[in-house]
Amino acid sequence: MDSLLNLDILLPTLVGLPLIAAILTTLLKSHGLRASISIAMALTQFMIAAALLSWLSGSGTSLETQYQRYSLAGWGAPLGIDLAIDGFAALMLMLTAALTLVLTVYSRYYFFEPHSRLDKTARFWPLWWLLIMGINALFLSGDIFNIYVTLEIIGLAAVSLVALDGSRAALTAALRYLLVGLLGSLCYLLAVALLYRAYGTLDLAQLSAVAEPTAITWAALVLITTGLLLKTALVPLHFWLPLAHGSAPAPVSAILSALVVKTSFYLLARLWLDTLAPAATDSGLLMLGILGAAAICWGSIQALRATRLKLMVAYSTVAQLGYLFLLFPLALPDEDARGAGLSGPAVSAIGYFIVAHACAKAAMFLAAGNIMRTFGHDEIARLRGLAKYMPLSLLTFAIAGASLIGLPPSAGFLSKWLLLNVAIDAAQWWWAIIILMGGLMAAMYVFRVLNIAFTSVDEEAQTEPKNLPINKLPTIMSLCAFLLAMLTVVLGFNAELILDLVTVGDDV
Amino acid sequence: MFQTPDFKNNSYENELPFATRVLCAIVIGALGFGLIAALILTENISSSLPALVQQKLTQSGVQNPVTAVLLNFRSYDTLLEIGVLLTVAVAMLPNANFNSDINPDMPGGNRSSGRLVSVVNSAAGNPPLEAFLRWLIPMIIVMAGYMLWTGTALPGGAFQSGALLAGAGVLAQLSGRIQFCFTSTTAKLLLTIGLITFVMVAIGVATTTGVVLQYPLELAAPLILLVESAATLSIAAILLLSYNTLATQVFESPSEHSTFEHSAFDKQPSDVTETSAPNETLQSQTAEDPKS
Amino acid sequence: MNFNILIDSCLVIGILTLACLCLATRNLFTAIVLFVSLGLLIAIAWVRLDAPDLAIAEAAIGAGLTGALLLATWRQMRVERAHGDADSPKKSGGENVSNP
Amino acid sequence: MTQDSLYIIASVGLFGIGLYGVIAAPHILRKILAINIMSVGVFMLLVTSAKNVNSTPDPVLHAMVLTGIVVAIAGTALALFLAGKIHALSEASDEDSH
Repeated sequence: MDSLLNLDILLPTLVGLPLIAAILTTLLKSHGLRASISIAMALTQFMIAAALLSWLSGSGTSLETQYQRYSLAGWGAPLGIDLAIDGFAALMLMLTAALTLVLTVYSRYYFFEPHSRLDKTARFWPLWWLLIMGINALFLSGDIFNIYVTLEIIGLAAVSLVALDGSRAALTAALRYLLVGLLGSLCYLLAVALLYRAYGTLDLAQLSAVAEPTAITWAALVLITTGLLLKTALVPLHFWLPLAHGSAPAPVSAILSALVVKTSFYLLARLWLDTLAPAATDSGLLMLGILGAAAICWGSIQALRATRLKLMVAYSTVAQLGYLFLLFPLALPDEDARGAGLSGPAVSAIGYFIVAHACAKAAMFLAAGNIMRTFGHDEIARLRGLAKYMPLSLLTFAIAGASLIGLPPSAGFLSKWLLLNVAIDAAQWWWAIIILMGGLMAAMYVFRVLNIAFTSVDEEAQTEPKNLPINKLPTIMSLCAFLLAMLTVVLGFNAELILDLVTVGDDV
Repeated sequence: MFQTPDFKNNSYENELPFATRVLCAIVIGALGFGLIAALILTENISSSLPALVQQKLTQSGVQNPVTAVLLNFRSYDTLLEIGVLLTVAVAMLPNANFNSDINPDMPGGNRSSGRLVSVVNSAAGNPPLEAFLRWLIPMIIVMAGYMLWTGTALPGGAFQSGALLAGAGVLAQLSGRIQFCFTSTTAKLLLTIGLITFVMVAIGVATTTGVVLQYPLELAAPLILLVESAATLSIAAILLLSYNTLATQVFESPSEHSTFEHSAFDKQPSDVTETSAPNETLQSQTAEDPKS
Repeated sequence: MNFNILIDSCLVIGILTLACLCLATRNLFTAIVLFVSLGLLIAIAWVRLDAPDLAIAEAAIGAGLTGALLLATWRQMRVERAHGDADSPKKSGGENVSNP
Repeated sequence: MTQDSLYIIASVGLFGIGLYGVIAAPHILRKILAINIMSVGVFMLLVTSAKNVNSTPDPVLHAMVLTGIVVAIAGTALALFLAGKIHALSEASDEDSH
C-alpha cells in the first residue's frame, strides 16, 4: 500500500489517463459530453506532468531520483517491462501535456458542427486520446519491444486521424502514410529480433550496459535507423509527410508535426547516443548530420515553391527536422562515457529546439487552419489583404514564423544560439553555416506569406476575385493559436526552465 | 515507389521502370545475404529469460509459459496490444450518425434497428449452407470456449479463441441471414469490454499490491482468466467489425464530399485541390442533396 | 536426423516459392489465394519449430481472417468496377470480368 | 545445414521478397500482401531464435510473435479499409465525370 503514495505512481498514470479518456469517449453518445470530458482529462494530464516534472527536477540532487524507474507488474527489468524517465523524457512529456491541453480546447471548437449530418467527433476523440496514450507510453517505455507496440499505436492512430475527413486526397495521403509506417515498424521489429538474438535482453538499460560493436549490433542499428528515418521523414524518405500533414484537419496536423514526428527522432537519439552508443560509428553520425543539412535545404526550397499554406508549413516541418539531426555529429566528441545517458550541451540545445519548434509549428498550423476555416481555401496567392479580416491569426503566424527563423525574442533564437555555441565548441564550424542558412531560407518563405497577406486589396481589387470570409470563426480558436505563439516568446525569455531540466539525470 | 495507389487491373503506367526494379532486387538480395551470413556466423547466446520464466512460472498463476508471459510478466504489452485493436476498430466504425433521426434513409445497412445481431429473412439464403452453419457455428463457439479455458495450461488463449469467434461471425455473415450492425450501444460496449476489464483489473490490483498490474499471488489465476475472456470477446468483436465494414463497404453519400469540378486526383503534390476543411465549409452551405 | 532436415528444407523451399509466386502472378485473386496457402504453410512451419500457440494463431488470424478481409476488399473492388463501366454487360463468373 | 540456419535463410528471404514487393508492386492490394509477407518473415526469425534453446523454446519470443501477428492484422485491416474507400470514391468520381 505504501508504494502507491510515493510519486513514481505518476508514471503509469500518465499512460492510464489517456487510455481511460479514450474508452470513455468511445462509449459516450453526445459530443458535448465527450468534449467536456476530454478537456477535463487534458487538464488533469497537464497537472500530473507538472507534478512529475517538479518532483523529478526538485529532488535532482540524489542520484536515484533523477533516473526514475517503475517496473510494471512488479517483475523487474529483464522479465517484466520497466517504465523509465530521465530529464529528456520528462521534457518531452511536459511538452506533450501542454500541447494536448491547448489542442484539445482548439479541437473542441474546430469539430463543433451542430448541423452537419456526420458526427466526426465520435471518431476524433477516441483516436486523439489513443494517439496521446501512444506518445506518452513511448517516451516512458524502457523496453525495446514495448517501444515497437507504442510505435504501432502512434502510427495507426495518426493514420486514422489523417483519414478522418474522408476526402480523397486525405485518404490517399493516409494510406501512403500507413504503408510507410508499417514498413518502418517492420524494420524496427527485425532489429529487435537481431538485438535479442545477440544480447538476450529487451531492456534498454541492460542493453546499454552490455552492447559492444559487433556485426549484428551494427546491422540492427542500420535497420533501426532506416525504419525510424522513414517515420521521421528525413529528406530522402520524406515523400509522405507534406501531403499527410497538409490534408489532415488543423489540430491533427499540429500534433503530427509538433510531436509524432519527434517521437521517432527521440528514439533515434536514445539508441544512437545512449543505448547502442558503442556501436555508433563516427561516419554514421556524420552521415546523419549530412542528411539533416540536406533536409534543411530541400525542405526550405520546397516550402518556397508550395502554393498552399498548409503544404508550405508541412514542408517547413521537413526543413526544421533537419536541425534536429545536427545533434548526432555535434554530440559526438564528449559522448564516449558509457551509459552517460542522454545529456550534454548538444542534447539540451536540441531539447530546447524541439520545444521551440513544437510550439511554433503547432501555432502555425492552427493559424493556417483558422485561415482555411474562414476563407474556405488556403491558396497563398489568393490570401491578399488577409490582415484586414484576420489580424490575430496573422499575428500568430508572424510570431511563430519569427521563432522558426530564430529572431531574437523567441525561443527559436535561443535554441539556434545554443546550437551555434555547441558547433563552435565542437570545432565543427560548417554546421554553423548550415544553421544560419536554414534561418535565412525560413525567413524567405515566412515573409513571402506575410508580404502577400499585408498588401492592401484595393489597388488590384478588379483582378482578384473578391475573397471574403465565408463563415465566422469562434474567437477561442484564434486565441489558442495565439497562446501557443506567445509560449515561444515566453520560453525565449527564461531559458533555464528547460536547460537545467535536460541536464537532470545525466550522471546516472 | 509510392506515388498514387492505383486500381486499374495490372496497369503498368506508374510502375517503376525495369532498370530500377532490377537494381532494387540486387540491392535487397545483397543486403539479405549479408544479413544471413552475419546471423549464421554469430552463434546465438542462450538468453537468461527462458530460465527466469520457468522459475517464476509457479508464481504467475498459469502453467502455460506463453500465457504467463502474455498476461502476467509482460501484461503491459498486451494492454497496449488491445489498444491497437481498439484504434483500428474506432477508425473503421461505420459512420455512426447519432443524429440519424435527421435522415432515417441512411444508405447502407439498416442502422435504425439498434440491435447488434438482427436476422434478415432475405429470400436469397441457400438452405444447405444454413443447415450446415446451424450445426457448425455452435461447435466453433464451443471450441473457442475450450481454447480459452485450456489457454492457462495448454497452447491456446485469448487471441486464438478471439480469432475463432470472429471466424464464426464471418461465417454467419456470409450465410446472408445474419446482419451485424455495429453502431448499437451493445456493439460499442462489446468492442471496449476487453480494454475496460484490463484497465479496471490493473487499477484495482494496484490498490492492494501497490504496483500497477501486479496480481496478488492467490488471485492471479482467476484474474488472468477474467481478463482473458474479456479480451477474447473484444478481439472477436473488433475482427468481426473489420470484416463487416470491409464486406458491406458503402462510401458515404457523395453529398458528404461534394466532389469539386476538378476532383480527378492529380499527381503534383503542390496543387492538391481537395483539402479537408473546404469540404466542411462548403458542405455546410450547399444544400444537402445526395447526388446519386 | 537427416529426415528432419529433408522435411524442413522442403517446407522452406515451398514457402519461398509460394511467396515469390504470390507477388508475381498476374491475377490478383490468385495472389490472394496463394497468400492464404502461404499462411497455412507458415502455420506448419511454426509446428515444426514447436510453437503450437503460434501455429493456431497464424492459421486462424494470418491465413483465415487476413484472407477473408483481402477477399472482401477484392470483391468490393471487383463489384464496384463491374457496375461502374455500365457499357460492358455483366459477364457471368468472376474470371472473365476484367481480371485485375 | 542445421534447422536454425535453414529457417534463418527462409525468414530473411521472406523479408527481402516482401520488401521488393512493397517497392515494385503497382496495385495497392499487392503492396498490402507484400507487407504481410515481410511481417511473416520477421516472425519466422523470432521463432527460429526461440527454438534453439535446448529445453523448451523461449516463451518471451512466442509472446512477442503473437502480439506481432495481431498488430499485423490490425494494420492490414486499416490499409484495406482505406484502399476500399479510396477505390469507392474514385469509382464515384469516374461515374460523375463520364
